[in-house]
Amino acid sequence: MSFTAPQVDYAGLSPVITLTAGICVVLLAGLVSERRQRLVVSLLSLVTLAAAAGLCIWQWGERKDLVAGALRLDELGLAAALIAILAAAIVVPLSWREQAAERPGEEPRHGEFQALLLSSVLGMVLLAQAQNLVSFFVAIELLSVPLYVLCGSALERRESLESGLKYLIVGSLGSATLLYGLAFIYGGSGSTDFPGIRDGIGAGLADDPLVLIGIGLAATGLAFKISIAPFHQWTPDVYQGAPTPVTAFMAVATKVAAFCVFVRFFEVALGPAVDNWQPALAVLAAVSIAVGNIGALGQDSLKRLLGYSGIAQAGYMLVGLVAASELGVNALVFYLAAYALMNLTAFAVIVVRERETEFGDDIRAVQGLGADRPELAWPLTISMLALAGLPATAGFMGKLYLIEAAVDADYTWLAVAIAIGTMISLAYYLRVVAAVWMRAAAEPLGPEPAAGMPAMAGGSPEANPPGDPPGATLSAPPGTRCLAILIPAAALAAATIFFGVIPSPLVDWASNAGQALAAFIP
Amino acid sequence: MDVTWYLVLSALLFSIGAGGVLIRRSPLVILLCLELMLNAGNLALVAFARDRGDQDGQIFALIVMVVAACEVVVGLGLIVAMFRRRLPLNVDEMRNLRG
Amino acid sequence: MSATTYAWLVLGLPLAGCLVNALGWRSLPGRAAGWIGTGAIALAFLNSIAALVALLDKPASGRELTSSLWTYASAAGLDIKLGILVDPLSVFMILVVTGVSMLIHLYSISYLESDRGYARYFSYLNFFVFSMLLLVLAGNFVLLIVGWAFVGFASYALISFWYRRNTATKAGMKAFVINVIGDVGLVLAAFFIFRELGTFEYLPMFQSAPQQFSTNEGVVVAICLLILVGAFAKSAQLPLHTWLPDAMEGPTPVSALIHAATMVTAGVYLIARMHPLFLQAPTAADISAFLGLATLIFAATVALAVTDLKRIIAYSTISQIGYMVVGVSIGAYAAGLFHLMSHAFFKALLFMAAGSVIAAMAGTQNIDRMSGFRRALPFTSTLLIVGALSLAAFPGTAGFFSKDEILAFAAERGGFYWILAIGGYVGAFLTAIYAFRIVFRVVYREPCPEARKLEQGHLAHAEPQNPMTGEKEDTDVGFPGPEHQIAERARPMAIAMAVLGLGAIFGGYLQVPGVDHVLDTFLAPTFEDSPLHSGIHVSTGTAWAGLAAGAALSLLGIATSYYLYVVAPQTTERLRERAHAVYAFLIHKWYFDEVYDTLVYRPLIAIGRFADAVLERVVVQGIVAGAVGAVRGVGVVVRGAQSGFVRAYALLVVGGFAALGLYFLIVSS
Amino acid sequence: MVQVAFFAGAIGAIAGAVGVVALRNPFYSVLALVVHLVALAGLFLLLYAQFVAAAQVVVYAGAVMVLYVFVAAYVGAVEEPIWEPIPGQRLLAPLLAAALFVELSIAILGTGLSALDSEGPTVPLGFGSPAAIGTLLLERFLVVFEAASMLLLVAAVGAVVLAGRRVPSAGARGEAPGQAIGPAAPSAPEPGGSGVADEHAAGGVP
Amino acid sequence: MIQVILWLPLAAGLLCFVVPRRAVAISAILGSGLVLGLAIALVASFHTAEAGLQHTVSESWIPDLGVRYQLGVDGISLFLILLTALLWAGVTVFSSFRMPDRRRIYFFMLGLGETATLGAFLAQDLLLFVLFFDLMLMPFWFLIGAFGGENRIAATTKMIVYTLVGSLLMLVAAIATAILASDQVGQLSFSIADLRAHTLSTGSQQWIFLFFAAAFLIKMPAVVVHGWLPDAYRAAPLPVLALLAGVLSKVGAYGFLRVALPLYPQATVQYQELILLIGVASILYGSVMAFTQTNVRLIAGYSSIAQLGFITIGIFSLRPDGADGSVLQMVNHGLVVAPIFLIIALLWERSGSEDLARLGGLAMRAPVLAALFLIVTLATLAMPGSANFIGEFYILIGVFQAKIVYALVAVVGVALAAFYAIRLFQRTMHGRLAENADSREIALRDAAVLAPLVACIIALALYPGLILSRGQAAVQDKVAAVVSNSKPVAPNAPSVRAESGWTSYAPLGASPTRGDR
Repeated sequence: MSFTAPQVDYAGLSPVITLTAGICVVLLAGLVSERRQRLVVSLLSLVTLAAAAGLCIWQWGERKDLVAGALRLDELGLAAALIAILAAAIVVPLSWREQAAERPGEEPRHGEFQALLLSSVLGMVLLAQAQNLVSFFVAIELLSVPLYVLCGSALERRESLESGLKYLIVGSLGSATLLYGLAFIYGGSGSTDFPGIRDGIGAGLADDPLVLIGIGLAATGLAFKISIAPFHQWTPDVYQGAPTPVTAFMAVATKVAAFCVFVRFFEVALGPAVDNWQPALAVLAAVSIAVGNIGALGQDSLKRLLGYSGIAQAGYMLVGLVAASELGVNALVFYLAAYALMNLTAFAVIVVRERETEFGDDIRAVQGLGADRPELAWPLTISMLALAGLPATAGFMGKLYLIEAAVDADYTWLAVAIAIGTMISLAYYLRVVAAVWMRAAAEPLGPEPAAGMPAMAGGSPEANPPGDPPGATLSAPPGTRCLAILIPAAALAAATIFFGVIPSPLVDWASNAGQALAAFIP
Repeated sequence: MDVTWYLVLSALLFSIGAGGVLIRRSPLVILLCLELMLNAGNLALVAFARDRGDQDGQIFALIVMVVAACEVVVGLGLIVAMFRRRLPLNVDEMRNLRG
Repeated sequence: MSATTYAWLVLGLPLAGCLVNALGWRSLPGRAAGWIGTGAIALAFLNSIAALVALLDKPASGRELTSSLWTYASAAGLDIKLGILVDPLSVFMILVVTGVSMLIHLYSISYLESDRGYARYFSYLNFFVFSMLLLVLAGNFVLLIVGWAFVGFASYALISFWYRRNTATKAGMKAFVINVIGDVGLVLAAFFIFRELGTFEYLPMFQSAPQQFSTNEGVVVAICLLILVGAFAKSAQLPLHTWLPDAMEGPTPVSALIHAATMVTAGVYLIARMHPLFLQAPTAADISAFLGLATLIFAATVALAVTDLKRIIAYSTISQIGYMVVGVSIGAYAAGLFHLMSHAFFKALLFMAAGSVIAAMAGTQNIDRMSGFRRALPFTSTLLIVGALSLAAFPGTAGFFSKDEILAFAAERGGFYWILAIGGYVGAFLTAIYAFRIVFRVVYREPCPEARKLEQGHLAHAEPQNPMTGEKEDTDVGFPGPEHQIAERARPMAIAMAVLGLGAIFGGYLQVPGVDHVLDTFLAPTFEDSPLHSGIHVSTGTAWAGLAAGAALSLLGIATSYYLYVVAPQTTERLRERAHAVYAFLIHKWYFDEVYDTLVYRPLIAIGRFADAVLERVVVQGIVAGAVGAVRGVGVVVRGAQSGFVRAYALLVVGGFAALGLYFLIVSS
Repeated sequence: MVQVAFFAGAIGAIAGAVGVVALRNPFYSVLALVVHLVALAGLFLLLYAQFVAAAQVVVYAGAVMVLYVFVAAYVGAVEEPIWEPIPGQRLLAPLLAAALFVELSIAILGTGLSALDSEGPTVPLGFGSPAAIGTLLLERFLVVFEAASMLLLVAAVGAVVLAGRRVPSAGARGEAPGQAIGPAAPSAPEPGGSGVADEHAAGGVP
Repeated sequence: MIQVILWLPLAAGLLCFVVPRRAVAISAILGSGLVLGLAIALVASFHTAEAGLQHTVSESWIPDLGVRYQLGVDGISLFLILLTALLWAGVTVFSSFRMPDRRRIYFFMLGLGETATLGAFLAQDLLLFVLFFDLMLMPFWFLIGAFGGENRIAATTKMIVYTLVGSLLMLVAAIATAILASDQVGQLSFSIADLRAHTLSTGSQQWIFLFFAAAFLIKMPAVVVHGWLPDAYRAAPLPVLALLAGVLSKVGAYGFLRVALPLYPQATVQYQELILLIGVASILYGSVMAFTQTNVRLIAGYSSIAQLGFITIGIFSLRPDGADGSVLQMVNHGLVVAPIFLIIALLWERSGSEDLARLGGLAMRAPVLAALFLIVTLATLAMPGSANFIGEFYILIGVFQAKIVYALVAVVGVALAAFYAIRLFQRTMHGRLAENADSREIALRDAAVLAPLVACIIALALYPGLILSRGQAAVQDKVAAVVSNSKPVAPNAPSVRAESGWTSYAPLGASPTRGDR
């Protein structure tokens, strides 16, 4: 059997290669360097991410198949990759004093932590570009497996382990379902390549039960990844339990990559069956909007609140997919970018407050922030208002875009659902803003934290040797040490406003992504 | 044997696996049930590959094995970590996060 | 200068006085505010005379002049100008208004001397005169409504002038609200007029009315009835009269000016002004006339029973306006206006005299407590008697001629209008009785302690108190003034009363049947389009017959009164006991207030409470609560499902897929 | 012959699967899974997937299952309680599993793909052989192959992160108090041990 | 120029973060004062006779979505802009004497609110309008929530959620309008002028109109959907409330004129009676509630409901006179209701209460305050002679000629207004001095805010034609859009007219029999 080496386009693959190399280097650096590990490793990670991002931008505008059609290089994938890289880059500083990375009594694990983070990014980049069922599946696993680990990596906290295991179990269930669906689609269409599947289904199989059940299974698996109701239930629990930087990353990047492949898979490969899956997804979107928004009401844990909010936001974004039009894809990509900006900002603030107060991610942690820490209060406010979709923020523009796509696709009722969902969502987003600006700072819990209180209140292990009461570090001077978080948070918030007022650059960017699929979408 | 037989068998295995996930409480056994589901997928893939005379499905199945192994490793790692923390190895008792 | 220029000046001077007093309230010394106010009105009066002279210079056919300052509002087909109409009717009215007002201002200079709200008082009073003049001079319906509302407001402001008195503020509110009801009537009338005639200007309106409307057409009757709502509200005619007796809470000169002499006669003016419309709607005119008749008898009966001096006069006013309404409604325009004038004289006089008496009583208004001021207040007593004589239509007084002219016209018109004449005479009889009830109670009999003291030169003094409730006044703000002024001691009061007394006696000679008809002639250009005015002439014989009957009834009434209150004062007691029901009926003013309270006020409040308790809480907030509850309910389900059991989550995933798969299977078939 | 082999394999697979789900002791469940996997490998052979079958036996039943056995032995055989805390789960779970099976079967049986009702096309020699698979992996599925290797690396790192413990080198924080008192033998955790000590518990990589 | 007017307040608000603490108020006052000056200049340079837009700005903004940055002024928005600038300047000055704790953010939010409100009045692109309409809520939510009274957070959240119910539906409706219109034109555009050229089919107009109507009615608020009002009014700081009632409520009514009438003419005609019914219900309900309340804020609040009911029915008389009156009345109501709330603030400072039962007698040593209050009260109850009267007069005459029944019922509201307004004045200023109350004359600085407002009321009373004459061309244009569009396009237009016949009289001269006489 003769072996012919496949044509490898190294330029097109360069982001992937960079990330892979970066992972190895970071891992090694983590092993080698002991002192100043945090600095070295973070620097390497950031360089890797920056290089990958730069290469993505360099490749912007290219549209071609890579390595025998396993991957597709186009703006949609690159856009998702860029967002994922951005999220990772923000999360790196967020993780600096995370217990998952710095365990008391042990050597720091920044190397492993960030290597896992980077491998998840690698998975996302691959996923966003995947154009083959096999690469699709392996990429989604490459994305998920590091996240399972990261979620459970704060071993001291029972919640972290719980969230890791829950994520693993439900996630594997989702993977298995997805796999089974992919198998059926492969069986039905006889191909593993997306264009091949498109041709196979296009040849009169759009109504075949085998293919359709496959679609249903695949949709279930993907919906699980982007936390669409009723496959959403892991989301709040895992978001709350996981270390906050991981949550931030998971909330943003996973969704981006999964949505990207969702779009590519459903609109390219399953395009011919659009009339069949469209209504089902529309209903899922509506259910998600309702469940997410209603579930978020009255949540005291900010991470949990954002988890539910993420479910609702996923519902909104699914509308862009349901529209099954270029406009819809544009809207979706735009919203993904906006969503990344808004959520990362919020999580950055939560991380800072987690370190500063003993309330963890409870809403009390941000009470009175407006008076005490305006530099934190403003980003959080902007992000909440943007998530709520108030005008002059990127969130509003995103919703506008989505509603336009929905109406254009004759899914006006879905547009109304978005509107109603937004209304409900105001109640909890504004509750956070109200806590920030309109309430006085919460009273500290007292010198001894209540028994059973998760030990996540303290600062870094250096400042907080075991045995000291956690309260001792509460008064650690805020500011300088959080600068690495504050500056990105401020920048993200500014971007949120900027793209709310002058959305055109982002709109153009998103519409490039939409045009990449133009050939496949009506 | 018709390929359909294999497929129905795979569906049955898949359902058994899914049912196992739903009723078993030991995380270890749940992982086993997930293996069952993945293997059911593998059977379907290989059967379809046979049906199509196309080896992509077999490649897919191989990759799935890798994936399954990875999930198992991570899952077992979590189980060990929980065991060390003396957390009960019963998913029903992991209920700190809810609401 | 033309008549219109004078008219503008007539309008402008009181306004200027009002503004000067309002803005300079802090810096005006002593009585300056009073003199400024009075001076402004005096100048206005002079200008009115000048306007009269200027108008008389013109030929009879050219005595309707219009003038406008600027376009008030003009858009979308409506064109409302700030314009006035100067014609004999309006000139007559401005003469009466400015003349009487001038005297009452003069009276007030002294009467309110010690009041802390002195400048405010004159500011209000000038504003009232301005409003009243605006009302009568207005050249279109909208401006009329503006003037109409302004006088209503001025009336409100002056009734609740002593705003520390709860009774006063309540009375003010009542007056205001009823007046606004009247305004609403006029506004609606204006809408109909605009829709039918396309204009608000008087002259085009009156010219096109006969062409546009057929007699008794529904629309025109509706217009006239709506106008009557306005007129009756302002003129305190049945059934909108209840505010006037309460309005006596205001200072006495205010009662004299607004609630006797001028404002309340605005309704009469309005009916006269709108006569071209009423001519097209005889039904409405008849309704008006009979309501007037009902009012005049009703009010006269109540005046027999009430004991508050000012309220007796107030009911008398209601009753007398009834005569005027009857007059202008049946076509006796000149007669009605004639009575308006003479009534202004004698009623203002009566109030002034009453004010003097009340001052002597240190604020007490109950006539049961007064007696024998004959010697203590000789001047006041004399003029009180003069006023009462004129009110009772004693032969030769102004009231004698003017009242009988109306009744004679009614008799002449014949048909069922005879009823009006007979009713009017019955009323005249009652009028004579209650008029002299005042006289005999206040002037004759043994002097009361206050009178006796006064004879010795000591003016009674008491802490100011609310005459209605007996509540002590909040003297912190000083009003009503702690010192009292009586005509005997205050020259301005005396002069004003004297002039009015002359008018009350001799005013009647303007118009004596068979002798002269000055008013008739003067007003003719305004009313010449009315067939009633030109068609019905009361013959001198009929007129004198009527006068004779009136004189007889008047004398009989005075005699009866003399018997009841002087000869056998205990008769009234006995009557009161024997006919208790009748007495109660009268003393409760025929239960009008109670009926309104039950029929209008309480239901409204109840509706409000109901709205607050049921609609607001249940429906409006219910919508909110319902939505929130629904969301919460779903929230309970959603969060309940989030049980923390990972297997339950898996179950939902599988279940979700099962549902999805079912859908896809269904689609596939 | 083929039928017999199929049914034998199928029965083995089903029995293994049922065993996994039904056996109360996790250790037995693991063994049942091994049976299942071997049976499946047989079925793969019937489907001309030699390499896959081999991998199944060697990698899966061999390596992965050993891991399972180790862990099962490590954590001990804890029997699950019978009491079902989630209302409805006991009823719904089998019901939904059955529904799943029915739906999938309908899809499989109802499909319009006529090829499924045959044994499949005649395949060329070498179909599913290591050579063929290897060629494919390095040609069409090169990226997948590389990604899978990354995945394995990640899993290894993850396992270390979760289950491993690295002692800091001397000087860094060597004298951290928790480390010294941590129990050395985690395989026999003392019941009721304090949580604080537990956090620093040492243990080897399974 | 309108660009500057629009963005200056926001810039001044941002400046508040930069300048030293002491200069915060000054910068805010300067900003709002400048805007006021520019607004006056805008009025001065307005060409009265033109129906179209003036001072237009049209820039590409989000071309992919068909959204343009289009601004313009016409006779309808002209005086609303002036009103906004005036009230904002007044409130800024008024607030600067009562400096709140966090002044920077307070004045920033005020500035943001002004920009948003002006934006809503200036926007000529449907989406831009919606954007500003929604944006307006944010600063007010904030101002109430951060600076308000008891129970403020719940109240303000209720307000914003409730109001956004309508606004978001409106967003959907606006987008639907553009998308459906683009099916006809082939090009997506949100420009109101473009959309007007291609009206939608009757069916789509109906639901879109209802969505818009919901937004506008909630914003005003009209009865049944005013549930947010009592709580929000109770909790809001009074200067903010002055703006809320004075300006924000007008945006709803303005929206009807700007958007609903021109874009959805057939639906407007179809739902005319429905909206009239709501308007009349608002009038009656608002009035009745106003005279049963004892909280002075709520009296003013419910009276606003009633007044906005008048404005609504004026617009939906679908006649130029009624709509003209509404435009005038919008300004009038803003001018009177804002001083009322400022006066309530003064009353509160004097007596520490906002309950009628615990107020009274405050006129004693405060004649100037009493006089100002009296003038405002009289204007509120639309005393003939005030501009409010002319406004109501026009409104009612319009309704009267369109649907007489509604006018007759609405007139009841006029009488009720007299009752509650006078009651408010009397119970606070007259009567015995309440316990703990301190009758104090108005301070010069407060007078400096109130007196100009009252002067505006008086000036308008003398010459309401100022507004009427400038508004009428634009209003005529909007109403004509309904009248001309509703007839030929709507297949069922004749039947609509026939159905409504029982309430409407034929206009003068329409019936041939009249000429015969």
